[in-house]
Amino acid sequence: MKINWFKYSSPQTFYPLAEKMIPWFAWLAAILAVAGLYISFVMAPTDFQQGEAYRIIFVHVPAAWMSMVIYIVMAAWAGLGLALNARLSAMMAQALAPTGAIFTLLALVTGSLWGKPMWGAWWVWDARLTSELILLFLYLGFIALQSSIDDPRRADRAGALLALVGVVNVPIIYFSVKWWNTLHQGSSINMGAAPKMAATMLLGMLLMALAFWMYTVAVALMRVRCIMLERERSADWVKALSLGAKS
Amino acid sequence: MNDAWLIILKRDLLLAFRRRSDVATTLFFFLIVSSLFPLGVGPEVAVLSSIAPGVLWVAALLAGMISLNRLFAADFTDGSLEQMLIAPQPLALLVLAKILAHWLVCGLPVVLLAPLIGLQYALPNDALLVLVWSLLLGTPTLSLIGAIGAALTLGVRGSGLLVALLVLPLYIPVLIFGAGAVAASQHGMSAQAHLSLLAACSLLSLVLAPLATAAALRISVE
Amino acid sequence: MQWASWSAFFNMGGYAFYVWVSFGLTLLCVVWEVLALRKRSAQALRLSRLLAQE
Amino acid sequence: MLMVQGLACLRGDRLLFKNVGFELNAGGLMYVLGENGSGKSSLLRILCGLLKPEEGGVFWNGKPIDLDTDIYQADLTYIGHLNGLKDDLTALENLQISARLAGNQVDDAVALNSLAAIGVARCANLPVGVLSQGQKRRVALARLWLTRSQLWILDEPFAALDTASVDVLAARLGEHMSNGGMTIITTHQEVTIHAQSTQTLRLSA
Repeated sequence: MKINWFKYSSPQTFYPLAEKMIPWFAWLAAILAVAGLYISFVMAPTDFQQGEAYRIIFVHVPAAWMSMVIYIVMAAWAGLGLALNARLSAMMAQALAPTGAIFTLLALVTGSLWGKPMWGAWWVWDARLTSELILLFLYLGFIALQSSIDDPRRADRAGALLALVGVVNVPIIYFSVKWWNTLHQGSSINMGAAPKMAATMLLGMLLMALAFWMYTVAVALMRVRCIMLERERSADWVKALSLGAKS
Repeated sequence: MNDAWLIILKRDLLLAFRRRSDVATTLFFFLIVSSLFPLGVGPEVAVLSSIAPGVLWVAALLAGMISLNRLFAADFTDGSLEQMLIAPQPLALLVLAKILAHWLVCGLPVVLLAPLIGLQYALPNDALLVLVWSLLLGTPTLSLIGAIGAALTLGVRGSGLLVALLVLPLYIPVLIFGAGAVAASQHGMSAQAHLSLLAACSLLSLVLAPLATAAALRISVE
Repeated sequence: MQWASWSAFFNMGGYAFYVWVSFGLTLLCVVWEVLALRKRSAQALRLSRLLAQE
Repeated sequence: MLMVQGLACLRGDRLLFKNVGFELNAGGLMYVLGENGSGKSSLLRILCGLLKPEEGGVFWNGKPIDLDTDIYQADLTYIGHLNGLKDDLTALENLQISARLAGNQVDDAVALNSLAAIGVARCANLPVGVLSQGQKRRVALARLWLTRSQLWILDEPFAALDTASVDVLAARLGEHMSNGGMTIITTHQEVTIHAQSTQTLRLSA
């Protein structure tokens, strides 16, 4: 007898579990963020080439990293959900998507805020920014597909398939954009490589990235709880919960 | 056994033949979109020929995309899709036949018409030839990837726009390599690398897309 | 310590706008996302309470 | 032999049915009855493998249908409430294509015979789009005179048929069962069909 672990880790048991986990991740995120900000603003030296503007990379690079990591994690949850017919992992994938999209958007906006003083233009078709833009489109497609399908089970599976197709395509897209960029003689300043990576800088970025990661976990758990409430609206445990919450 | 593949191909071609006007729509769309640019940009030959590769490729991309809705929608509403799903044949193979029919009907005419439009953009002969080659190698990928999007959005509200959102980002590598090939030949360089990459994309999607589309159809028909 | 004074810190070597807007927007997104999720959860609970009371 | 165990079906967040189980042997006929919306069509789609059940399994000759799919599908003919006909093709073309898709090579004469059997021979060369609802249904049902599969799953086959056609179809179903076939149908009408064994499954919402 094969036990479908995910199927039996029902929303009813996961809901309170997630509630207990959220504060831990939130506090971890906060502590890491404080440490990361301290390093990025106090300890990291001024870059002689870019001046203080380079400090933007302490949000930009971690946001860009997270946008990619979240897409891969999302696709992994989605694939797991598709393979095992597991509702919980499909919900996790759905819960991660908006946060991933927000980080992608942040990477784009902070990238262009960095680009303005460095390149003199708000937007430059640099390989990194362009790939990030396409990643945003992929996130939006995933979210749009899931939200336009009414039957949650079909939405889960269709979204999962799309995420898997996307994850196969991401390296190809990234490669093609890089190739396109070198052919068209892109920007002379490359964002990631420009400041000589001092160890403190790297540490700052890592801490910020970890903070974002913990934040992502906390927020995804919050969102997965919302999704559970919405999907199981007529289930007894949700009704009991809602009556107990505030009456 | 594998002649089920041929049956679907023949059936879809026959259906397209009986609805010729539908086929013409795609072609006209391609024609109109690519004729709008000179009106918007101005008739200077230098400008036109420098934007030509991109414009023609984007137009081909959009023309391929608007015809995607028709790929499975009719089969879905009249029930023949169900029958395909429960036929004792590998679904991916039947799907491949449908995609091939779709490409023959919507993709190939665009490939054949493109050099004429290229003339309007003052493309030199070499570049025209590369344009045809690049479209010939690239448009099958568009149909193959598009089929996944069409299958996923089957019977979903607002599926026409949704398909664009899903499929266009995935078309980007084809656009880059395709338009790049034409641009390279315009600048007197070899388009070999671009064309090889296009062919590689086609092969990869030929293997993976029918499987993904078949899975998507099973999800959508449930 | 990198900074001579608080005003130098806020001035960010003349790049104050770009740096502070970047970090500010990030903070804004984080706060907004958390608040939006709280609201969504409360709304879902309210709706199922209405369903339960029927 | 078709064996069904503990099926449950969820649509949206509504449980249509659970614990549905039965066995159907050669020569057996089964009626699936129930109100509209009780999940009759969903049950038939699960039996065809078009829909995945929330719980439970369907076994054909002892093997789960999602493992030996090709073998099962070769033994299966399903006519749902959609006819699966192309409006732009003639009745004859439609019939031949669906037969060949199911793996039967069929020439014109045989196909015409089966159209004649259910009384739509005159429509053979007309595009299906111009036919009436009842005629379309009969063209779809004409497949039953061509197929050699053992298990037939029919969703409301008698709807939109005139009484003469109902009798013809009932006779054809009886013949199928006497040859050792099996049929699962949903119907609203009282129709007598002869079978070696008859069972009824009632779904209640």
